[in-house]
Amino acid sequence: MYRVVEIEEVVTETPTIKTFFFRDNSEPQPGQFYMIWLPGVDEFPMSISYIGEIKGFTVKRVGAGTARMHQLQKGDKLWIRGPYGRGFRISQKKALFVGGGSGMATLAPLIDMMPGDVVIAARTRDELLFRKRFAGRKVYLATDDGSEGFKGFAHELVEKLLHQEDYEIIYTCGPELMMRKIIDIAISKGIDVQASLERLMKCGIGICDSCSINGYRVCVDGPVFFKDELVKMKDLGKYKRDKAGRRVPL
Amino acid sequence: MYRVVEIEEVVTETPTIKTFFFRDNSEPQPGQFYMIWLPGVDEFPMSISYIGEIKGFTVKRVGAGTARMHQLQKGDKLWIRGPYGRGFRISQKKALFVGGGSGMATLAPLIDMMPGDVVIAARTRDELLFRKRFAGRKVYLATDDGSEGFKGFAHELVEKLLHQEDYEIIYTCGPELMMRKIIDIAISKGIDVQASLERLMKCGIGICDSCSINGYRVCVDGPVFFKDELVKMKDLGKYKRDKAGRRVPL
Amino acid sequence: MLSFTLNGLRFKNPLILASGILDESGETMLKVIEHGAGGVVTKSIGRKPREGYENPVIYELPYGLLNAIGLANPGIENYGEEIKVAKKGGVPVIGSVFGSTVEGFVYLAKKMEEYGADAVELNLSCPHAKGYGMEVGTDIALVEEIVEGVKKEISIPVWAKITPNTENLVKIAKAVEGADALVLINTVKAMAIDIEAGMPVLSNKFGGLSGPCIKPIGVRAVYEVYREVEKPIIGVGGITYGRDAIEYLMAGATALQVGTAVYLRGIEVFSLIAKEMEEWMEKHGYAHFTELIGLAQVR
Amino acid sequence: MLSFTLNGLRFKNPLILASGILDESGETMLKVIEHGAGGVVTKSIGRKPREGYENPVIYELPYGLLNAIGLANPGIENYGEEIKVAKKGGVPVIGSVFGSTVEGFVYLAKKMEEYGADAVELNLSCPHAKGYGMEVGTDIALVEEIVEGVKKEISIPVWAKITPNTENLVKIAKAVEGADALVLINTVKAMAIDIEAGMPVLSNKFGGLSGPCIKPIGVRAVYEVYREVEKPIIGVGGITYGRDAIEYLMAGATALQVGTAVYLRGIEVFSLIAKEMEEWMEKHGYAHFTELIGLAQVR
Ligand SMILES: Cc1cc2nc3c(=O)[nH]c(=O)nc-3n(C[C@H](O)[C@H](O)[C@H](O)COP(=O)(O)OP(=O)(O)OC[C@H]3O[C@@H](n4cnc5c(N)ncnc54)[C@H](O)[C@@H]3O)c2cc1C
Ligand SMILES: Cc1cc2nc3c(=O)[nH]c(=O)nc-3n(C[C@H](O)[C@H](O)[C@H](O)COP(=O)(O)OP(=O)(O)OC[C@H]3O[C@@H](n4cnc5c(N)ncnc54)[C@H](O)[C@@H]3O)c2cc1C
Ligand SMILES: Cc1cc2nc3c(=O)[nH]c(=O)nc-3n(C[C@H](O)[C@H](O)[C@H](O)COP(=O)(O)O)c2cc1C
Ligand SMILES: Cc1cc2nc3c(=O)[nH]c(=O)nc-3n(C[C@H](O)[C@H](O)[C@H](O)COP(=O)(O)O)c2cc1C
Ligand code: FES
Ligand code: FES
Repeated sequence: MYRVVEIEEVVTETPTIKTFFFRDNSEPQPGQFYMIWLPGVDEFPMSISYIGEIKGFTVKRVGAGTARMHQLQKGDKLWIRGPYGRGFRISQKKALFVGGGSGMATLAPLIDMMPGDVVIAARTRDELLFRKRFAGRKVYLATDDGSEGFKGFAHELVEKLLHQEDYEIIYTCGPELMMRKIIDIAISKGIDVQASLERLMKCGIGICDSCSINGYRVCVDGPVFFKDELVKMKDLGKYKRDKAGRRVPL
Repeated sequence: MYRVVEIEEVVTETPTIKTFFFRDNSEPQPGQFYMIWLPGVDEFPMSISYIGEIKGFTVKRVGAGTARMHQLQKGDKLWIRGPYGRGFRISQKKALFVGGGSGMATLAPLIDMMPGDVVIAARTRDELLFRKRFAGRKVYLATDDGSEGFKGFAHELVEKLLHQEDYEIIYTCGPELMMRKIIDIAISKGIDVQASLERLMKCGIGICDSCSINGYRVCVDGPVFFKDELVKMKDLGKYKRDKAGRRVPL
Repeated sequence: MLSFTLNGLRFKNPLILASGILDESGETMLKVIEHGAGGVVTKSIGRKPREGYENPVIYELPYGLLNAIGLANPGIENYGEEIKVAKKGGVPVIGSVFGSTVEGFVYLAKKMEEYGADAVELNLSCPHAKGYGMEVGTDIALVEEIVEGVKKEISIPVWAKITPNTENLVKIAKAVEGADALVLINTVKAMAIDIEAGMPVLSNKFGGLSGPCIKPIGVRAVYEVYREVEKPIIGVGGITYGRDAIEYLMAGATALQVGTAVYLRGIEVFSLIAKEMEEWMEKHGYAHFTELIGLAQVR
Repeated sequence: MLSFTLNGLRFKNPLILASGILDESGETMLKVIEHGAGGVVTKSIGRKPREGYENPVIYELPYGLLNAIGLANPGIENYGEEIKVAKKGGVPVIGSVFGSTVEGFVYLAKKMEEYGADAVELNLSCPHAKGYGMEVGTDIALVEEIVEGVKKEISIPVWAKITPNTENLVKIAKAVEGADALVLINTVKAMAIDIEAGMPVLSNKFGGLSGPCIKPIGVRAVYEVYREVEKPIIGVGGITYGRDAIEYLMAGATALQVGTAVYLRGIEVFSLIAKEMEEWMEKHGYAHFTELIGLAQVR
């Protein structure tokens, strides 16, 4: 059954990303997600980006469903179910958070809860998400086009930072290729890593197999996976499954 | 769904009545009943006659189902559902309990819980149920054939007792004609009364209408009824419904 | 907000007592009416008195009930008094009847009319009685004849109650379109085994499933039939809360029947559901429940 | 206590993963096998890749699930690798296929055999796909031809999965008796409307009901068919706890499939149910689960 929540505020974060605030009694953990249904349009998974009394979804416009969502305004309704899945596991280790694009939405509530330095990466400066959200800590910016901060890919900046500081764990969410690189770096340097993955989701509750990657269901076993699991995911960064369940290159 | 309980002891109370002791987690009130299923045989309603940790059904052999039950022994099983219905309401008034035949089974746990004098009635002395159960209080016996105690019907003894003592409430269970007379006495003398009625029961949960008397369902509105309800039951002591739902004389 | 007219009959609300639940005796039907039912359907009545099946005839499940009462009923000749008493409640009293032939149904329907019933409901759908109910109700030619036969012989409205235990739901619905309203659904054929006893619980073995667990089946049936027939549909199956009632209305029901919810929420369930419907409609700006009928139909 | 042989295939327990649940990819099936499944049935595979219906394709109810995935599948030509991977689990892998003609089924079944599937399950029963599943599966002559056609062309066992959405269950069961085993039931045709949205929840509107709420329907189906056909029956529908498994066995099932319970109790449900069955059997003095088969049949 869906719960209907009312949008109380819409904040435009970047030219392609908006945050929708609402109230709901559920008590999500950082890294968990909800299924959002826009009746007559689509249903899709969305991480929780604010977990307090006032909650938020931070949504990047990528296709028909998210485009429709971007048209919604204060007072409009969302049909939601969740929270679903396994979120991040908080650790005492010295942490680096690495978010790419809308991946910052997933990481943000975790960053709110624990210390650590932050890398915010995006294609270009306008797309840097939540650059003002994390006060009182080191926030590194990276853009592919160099329009702000480090010029280059997130993993390149991460490699640099790992020379400067002894991070013991990396929390990451973003484009799969970025995460793949970061996981490889973590493996080679022997540091810990947790990554929140994205896959096509139909059911969201662990029965349809559409979100699976090498036998792991992103919707219930993840979306956050730990290092020992990530190392076993041969398809990560290489293959995904399409709507028909075909294994296709990323 | 049925719970299966094991018979821990069988006590022969009278030539036609046995008590079956068992353990069960339910917490019945005096006057409530259970549906007992003997697989392959029958299912029928039975009042709870002991309500402590060790519970009891006290069963008179009247037909095929109860006859089969009388063959059961220690270690045999009963399938039960319940407790069902509304039990007796305990009052501060000076009470007289009047049980006829197996009707004492229904009254007994109430008598265990509150003060008052007791009338135990039966056709003959051997059938006087629970005559030793109520220590330290006045217990009057009555038999139709005069083989012990008062010779005559229970209601005749009740009329006599009401001249001796100022009872303010009568609790009764027994043959319907006896209860009808006692209710009439209570009405004419202006004293309170609660009676536990018996009707053919199919569902036990208030939907099949087989147990109804003048719009009252014995299984959920009763089996215990209060004076204001009893006075409205025109059929009490006169008509019942048969298995087909026909209204037939008692 | 809830009163309406169906087949010329005036109902104070669309929540009608379903056949077989607390409707054997006139006085019990009166009680149900006192608790807010907009109308009552009697137990299904046949030609002769029937004791029905031996106990157990009912089984409580976590999400509904399983029953095989076995069409126990006092027989039509003994039923006039019950109708007379029920009619004192001032709401429509619908006489449900079951038979196995056109003549049988006609006889019973005429008697119901004679007794003063406001409408007749033809039980073409009981899942657990040999030679009656759904055995009759899946014979498409026969149901058509029964409905037409009864229609010709009585002047009060005729409702046809059909079964969901078929792949031919829409065909059957069309076959009975001569009725003044269609009632769906009856219970779903089912059974339960007690594993400790190692035997079926119901003495009849098979029974009918009702309550919340069949709501998705009933809503589907109403939705499917609504688009294919012109006649009003009375939705039944698992209606327990106001939101269930609204779901059936949106699927296409014009009126509703409530059975198992009497067990789940007590006899006051009629006024409870009515209140919940009104509250929901007020909150959502609907002036009358009829605005909701068929709202969820996607064309 | 739980291992057995069916159609010459060795199963370590009778708890087989039902078609459509976590069985699109070989690696996921392996995971299910690791968690104790005695065998796995693949998702129903068709001739061409199919994306299935748009989201929402699933709806959570208090007592089960409603789904209309829409037979999404990668297509038989892309499926060899998945079977190969699943087979590493060391338990029987049954390839489920759906089609609309005899030739279609035969083609798919042969491919499954070629890929190494241990048996083929014919989906004659999906309630929500136009031109497939129960639309085929209620055509008694056609299902008979399909089963016979497939039987002739392959040498691995053939299972026929039939629909409960019919009044002709026993007739259909007899028509497919040429199969090596019968699987029943598939989901029950149903729908849900979200009243706040005023529209059906599933994008396909209609879907199939599964889980605890359909158990009494499935048990009834197995019980009814057991007395009429000679072939082993594989019971499915709402099996969630050991006691449900035993109920199906007592009704007449020889083996079992588990679907929705994976959602209710997690992927470890197979070993949980197996353990519950063993505990119950020990307590009640049964040495092997096959002693329970058909125990509740009353003749
Ligand atoms: C657990 C989880 C959490 C998510 N959290 C967020 C979030 O916080 N913020 C956010 O902006 N987005 C998030 N997403 C992604 C979001 O679900 C998709 O962007 C959305 O489904 C796209 O829907 P659409 O109808 O707009 O696009 P579609 O029209 O459905 O698709 C547009 C394009 O995106 C692809 N696509 C769609 N869904 C997915 C997916 N799940 N994985 C990979 N590719 C996909 C399509 O193949 C297509 O190329 C999350 C996804 C998952 C699985
Ligand atoms: C709420 C309630 C509590 C009861 N508590 C007790 C109790 O504590 N001890 C006890 O011994 N008995 C009790 N009874 C009565 C008991 O249920 C019946 O004696 C029993 O059902 C008879 O079953 P049978 O199969 O032996 O008889 P059957 O073969 O079914 O019937 C034998 C005769 O008894 C009649 N009969 C059966 N059931 C009823 C009934 N419910 N009302 C009236 N007549 C009936 C039949 O019509 C027939 O004449 C209670 C009944 C009710 C309704
Ligand atoms: C105990 C019981 C007895 C029933 N008897 C009848 C009957 O006599 N005639 C009939 O048409 N339907 C009968 N039904 C079916 C109901 O009228 C109704 O169609 C079904 O229970 C679904 O509605 P519900 O879920 O609200 O109970 C009976 C149902 C129950 C539970
Ligand atoms: C999400 C989902 C997808 C299903 N897909 C298929 C399928 O592709 N082929 C099939 O024969 N049955 C399919 N089924 C039906 C199941 O195999 C099973 O028959 C039904 O769900 C009843 O069992 P359960 O209550 O244990 O789930 C599906 C069921 C669900 C819930
Ligand atoms: S989305 Fe269905 S299993 Fe994950
Ligand atoms: S026994 Fe069915 S209503 Fe009382």
